[in-house]
Amino acid sequence: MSHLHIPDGVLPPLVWIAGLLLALAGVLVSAAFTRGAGPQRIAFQSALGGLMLAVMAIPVPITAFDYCMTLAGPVGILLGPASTFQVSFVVTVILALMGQGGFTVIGLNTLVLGLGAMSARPVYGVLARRMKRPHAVALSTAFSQLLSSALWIAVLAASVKLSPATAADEEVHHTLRWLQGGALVALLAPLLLVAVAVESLLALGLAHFLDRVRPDLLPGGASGASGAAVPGEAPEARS
Amino acid sequence: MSEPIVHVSCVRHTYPDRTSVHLCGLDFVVEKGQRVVILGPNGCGKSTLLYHILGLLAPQEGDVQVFGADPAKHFSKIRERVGVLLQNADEQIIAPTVYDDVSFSPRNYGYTDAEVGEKVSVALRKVGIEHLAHKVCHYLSGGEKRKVALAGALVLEPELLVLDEPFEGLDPASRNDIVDLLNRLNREHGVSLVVATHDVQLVQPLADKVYVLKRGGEILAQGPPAEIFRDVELLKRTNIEAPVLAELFQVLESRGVDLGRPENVEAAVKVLLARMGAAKP
Amino acid sequence: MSEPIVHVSCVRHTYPDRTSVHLCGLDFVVEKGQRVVILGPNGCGKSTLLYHILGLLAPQEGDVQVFGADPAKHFSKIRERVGVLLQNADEQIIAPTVYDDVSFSPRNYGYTDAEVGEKVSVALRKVGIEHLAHKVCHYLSGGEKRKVALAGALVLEPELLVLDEPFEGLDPASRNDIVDLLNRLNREHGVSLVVATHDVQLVQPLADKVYVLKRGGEILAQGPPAEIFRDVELLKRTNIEAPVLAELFQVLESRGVDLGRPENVEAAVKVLLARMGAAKP
Amino acid sequence: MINTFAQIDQYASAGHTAWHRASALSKLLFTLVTIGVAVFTPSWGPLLVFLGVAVLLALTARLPLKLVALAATAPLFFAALWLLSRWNGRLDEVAVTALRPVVASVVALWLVGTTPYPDLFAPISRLLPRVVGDSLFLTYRAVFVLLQRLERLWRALFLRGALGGSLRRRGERMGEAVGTVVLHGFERSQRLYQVMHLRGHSGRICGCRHWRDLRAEDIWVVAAFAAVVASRILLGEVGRP
Ligand SMILES: Nc1ncnc2c1ncn2[C@@H]1O[C@H](COP(=O)(O)OP(=O)(O)OP(=O)(O)O)[C@@H](O)[C@H]1O
Ligand SMILES: Nc1ncnc2c1ncn2[C@@H]1O[C@H](COP(=O)(O)OP(=O)(O)OP(=O)(O)O)[C@@H](O)[C@H]1O
Ligand SMILES: [Mg+2]
Ligand SMILES: [Mg+2]
Repeated sequence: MSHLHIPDGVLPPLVWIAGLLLALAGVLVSAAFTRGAGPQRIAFQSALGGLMLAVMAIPVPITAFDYCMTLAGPVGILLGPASTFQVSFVVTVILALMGQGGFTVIGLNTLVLGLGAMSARPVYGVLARRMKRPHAVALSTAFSQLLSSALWIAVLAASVKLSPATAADEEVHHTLRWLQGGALVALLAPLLLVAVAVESLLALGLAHFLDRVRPDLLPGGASGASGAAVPGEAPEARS
Repeated sequence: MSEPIVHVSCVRHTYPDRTSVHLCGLDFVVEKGQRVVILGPNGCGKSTLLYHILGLLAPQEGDVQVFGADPAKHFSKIRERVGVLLQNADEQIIAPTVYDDVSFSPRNYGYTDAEVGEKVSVALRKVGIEHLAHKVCHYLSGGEKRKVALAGALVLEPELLVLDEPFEGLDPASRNDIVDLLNRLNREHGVSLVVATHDVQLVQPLADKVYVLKRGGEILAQGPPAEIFRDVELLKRTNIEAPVLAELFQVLESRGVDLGRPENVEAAVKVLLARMGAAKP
Repeated sequence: MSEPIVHVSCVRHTYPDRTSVHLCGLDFVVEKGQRVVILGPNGCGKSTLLYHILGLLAPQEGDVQVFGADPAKHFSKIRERVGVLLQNADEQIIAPTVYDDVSFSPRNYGYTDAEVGEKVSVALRKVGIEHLAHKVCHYLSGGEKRKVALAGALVLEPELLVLDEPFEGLDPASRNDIVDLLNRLNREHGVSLVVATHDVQLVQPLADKVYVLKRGGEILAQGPPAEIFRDVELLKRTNIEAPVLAELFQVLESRGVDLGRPENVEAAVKVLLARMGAAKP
Repeated sequence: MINTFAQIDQYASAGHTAWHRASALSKLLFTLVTIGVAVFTPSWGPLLVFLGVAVLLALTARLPLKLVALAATAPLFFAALWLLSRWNGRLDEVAVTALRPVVASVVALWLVGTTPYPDLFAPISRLLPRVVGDSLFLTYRAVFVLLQRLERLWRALFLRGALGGSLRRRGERMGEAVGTVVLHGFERSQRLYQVMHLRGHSGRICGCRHWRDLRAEDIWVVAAFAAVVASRILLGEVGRP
C-alpha cells in the first residue's frame, strides 16, 4: 500500500511539515553514511531506484483499482538502510514531479516508503540464519510491506486527529466516526493482504534468481561474508 | 518448395511519434523451405516487418498471413511452429541457466519432463553447446548467449525461423558457425528462414532470395542474391554494398572481362585461374 | 609520428566471477597520429583493454600510461584530450535531444553559451547530422544514435579517439561514412585512433597497425593489416577471418600465382587485368 | 502510467513553446510557491482560479488534454479516502480538499512537461548531497532503460509461450524476469555513469539549456505568478467552509 502516494494539500500542515523535516534529516544522515560511495554503488542504487519506479509504473489489475508493486522489500535487502532511504527519497521526488504524490508530502511519502524498505535488511538478517535465503527475502518483504501499510494508516489516523475540527465536526456523532474507520479498514484490508502476497511472491522469484546468478548481491551469501554486495560499496552496508 | 508460409502485403505501421513505415511495393513472400534475407538501410523497417510476422505489431493497414493465420490475432496457434531470435538476443534469455532457458518453451507447452529433457538435449546438440547446459547464462560471452537463444528458438523444432540481425557483435568464426548451422537446419529439417542483416558478406552463403527495403519501408526489389548484388543503382539507393567478390567481378566485367559471378573464394580462384591459364600461350 | 601516447603493459584484470583477463605478451602501444585496430574473438578482452585505457578499470597488475598519466588515478587530467564511443552507443546518450547531448561535455567544462553553440555545430557538421540537432535521441534509428554519440565524442576536438565496435548494427554505407570520417579526422587533425571491431573488411582502410588478442587476453601479434592477414595460422587461432580480397590473393598465391596483396577492389582489378593482359599472347 | 512517463518526457524534450524556453529555475520556483499557496488556501474560490491558471499553463504548453485530465484525477482517490475517513456532510470542505491536490498535480505536470530532465535536476541536485543528486539523475535515466528492457522481456515471454500457467508459476517467472532486469539495469546504469564521468561530469548535474539564466519568456512565468497572488488576495474569503 505504500505506493498509494499522499497528494498535496489534504493532510494538515503540522503532519506534512514534520514529515518533511524528518525526511530531510534522514537524507542528510544517510548521505553521511554513504559519503565514500563509489560510482558502482551509486549506479547500483540508481538502477534499483529505477526498477522501483518502473515496477510502480506497471499496473497489475488485481482489484477494482490498479494495484502497483513497489519491490521495496528486495531493494531494502540489497542496499542496506542508508542507501535504501536515499532511493526512497529519490523515487518519491520523481513520482512527485510526475504528479503521483505531492511536493509538500515528499517527506511523508519518503518516510512511509523508506522506513518499510529499511526494515527489510535487519529482518532479513535475522531470518536468513534460520532458513533459505530466498524464503527469508520473501518473509522480510512481507514484513516491510506490512510496516509501510501500518505507517501509512498511522499517518492517516494522526492527521484525522490533528486536523482542526470545524463547526460541522462537532455535530458528527461518535459512532459515525467509528463506522467511517471501519469502512476504511474494510476497504483497505483485502487490498493490503493481496498486495503483501503478490509482493512476497515476486520477491521470492527474484531472490531465487539472484541466489543462483549473483549470490554475491544477496547479503549473507557466498562472498556475502565480507558484506560487499557491490565492489566499491559504501562502508555503511558492511555494518 | 512453392507453398507460401508467410505473406505480407502492403502493411503500414505508424509509431507513436508518427514515424510511419509502409511496407509496400512488392509483397513479402516466404515459401516453404526457402531461405530469405532482408536487406536495407538503418531505420528502413526490417525489424518492423519481422514484428508483424511475429504478431508483435498488428497491421494498421494491409494484410499479414503466417501459416494461413493472422499472427496479430492468432499467434498462439502458430507459435509452436515459429522460432525467433530478436535483435538483442541476450535479452531473450529468461531463465538463469542454459538448461532452464532452453527448456522454457517446452515446459510452458506442458511436455513431460522426459520429453523436455529429450528435446533440450537435441537442441543443445544441434547448436553445439551441450557442454554449457548447466552454466549460468549471465556469465556467457556474447556469442555463447546468442547460441543459447538460438537453441531456445529451435527446441520445439519450428518450421520457420525468424532472425533479426543474428550476427551483430559476433566474431567472424562464430558468424560462420551460425550460417553453417542455419544452412544445415534448412537442408536436413526443411526449416524456412527469414533473416534481417547488414552483413552482406554472409548473404550469398545464406540466402535463396533477398528482399531489399528502402527508407520508409518500401520493398524495392527481390531476387536471388547474385542478381540483387548486380544492380549497382539499387544498392546505392539503399545504403547496401555489394560483397567484395561481387564488386570485384562486376568491375572486371565492366572492363571487358566477364567471368560470371562466383559465389565464394574457391569458385573465384577457379575461374580466375582458368582464365589466366586459358590466356596463356 | 613516434611519440607513444598510450602504453599498456601486462595488465591483468579479474572480474568478480573470477574471469581473468591478462593483457600480456606484447605491449599495447599507440603512437601520436596512429590508427590502431584491435581484433580478437568474442570475450577475449578487447573491451577490457579499452576500459583500462579510459581509466574505468584500474590494473590489478601491470601498467597503463595515457598521455604520460595513469588513467585510473588521474583520468580527469586527460579526459578532455580523449573522446570515447563505447560498445552500446545508446547507453552513452545522456541528454534528451541531440543538441543537448552533444553539448554535454563543453557545458561541463564551463564553456560559454556562444562557445558551446559553436563547438556543437562544428561537431554535428563533421558527422553530418546537423539536420537532427533538435530531434529527441530516443526515437532515432541505431545508426543515427551512433553518429550522435560520435559527435559527442568529437566535440572537444580530442587528440585520441577510443571506439569500441563503432560499426556494429550499421548499414554498409554508414560504416563507410564513419571510416571516412575517422580517416579525415586523423589526416586533417592528427587525431589518433584506437578501434576494437569484428568487421575485418574495414580494417585495411582504417588501420596503420593491428593488434590481435586471443582468448584470455594474450596479445599475440601486431603489425600492419596486410601482414596480419597473411598469417593464416594466427587468424584461425583467434577466430578472425581474412578479408575476402586478402583470402583470394592468398589462395591464388598458394596456387602459384603471386600477385601481392592489393588493398581494395580497384587495386585488385588492376593487378588482375595486368596479369591477364601480360598472359595474353 | 508507463506511457504517461515516456509521454511527458517526450513533450518536455521536443516542445517549442514559450514555456519551454523559460528558465527551469523560475518555473521550479513558481511551481513550489503556487503549491505552497494552494495548500494553505482555505477557500475554494481562489483554488478554482488557481486550477484555471494551471490548466491554462498546461494547455498553452501544448500538453494534450488527456495528460492534463490524468494529472487532475490522479490524486482524487486518496482525497476520497481522506474525505471518507472524516466525512461531515460539508460540500465546501469536499471542494477544498479535492481542489488543492488537483491544482498541485496540474502545475507539476506543466513543470515537467516543459522542462527537460537535466535542467529540472540541475537546480534540485544542487540542494542535495552529491550521492543523492547524482542518484536522482541516474535513477530517472534508469527508468527508461528498464522500461525498454521490460518491453523486450514481455516480447520474449509472449513469443516463447509464457503468458499463462498458475499464479505461483507466474509469480516465480516474474521474479526471474525482474532478476534479469535488475542485472541488466545495474550494468547499464554503471556504464552510463562511467560515460558521464568520461564526458566531464564532476559532481554537479549541468543543465543542458539555460536552467538559471532568465530569458524574455520568463516574464510569462512572472505573469502567471501575479495571477495566482492576486486571486489569492482578492478572492481569499470566497467559498470558505
Ligand atoms: N518504438 C518506436 N518508436 C518510434 N519510432 C520507432 C520505434 N521503433 C522503430 N521506430 C522507427 O521506425 C522506423 C523503422 O524502424 P526499424 O527498427 O523497423 O528499422 P530497422 O530496419 O530494423 O533498422 P536497423 O537496421 O537500424 O535495425 C525507424 O525510422 C525508427 O526510427
Ligand atoms: N562485468 C563482467 N563480469 C564478469 N565477467 C566479465 C565482465 N565483463 C567482461 N567479462 C568477461 O571478461 C572477458 C573479456 O570480456 P570483454 O568484454 O573485454 O571481451 P571483448 O573482447 O570485448 O568481447 P566482445 O567481442 O564480445 O565484445 C570475457 O570472458 C567476459 O565474459
Ligand atoms: Mg532492426
Ligand atoms: Mg567488447
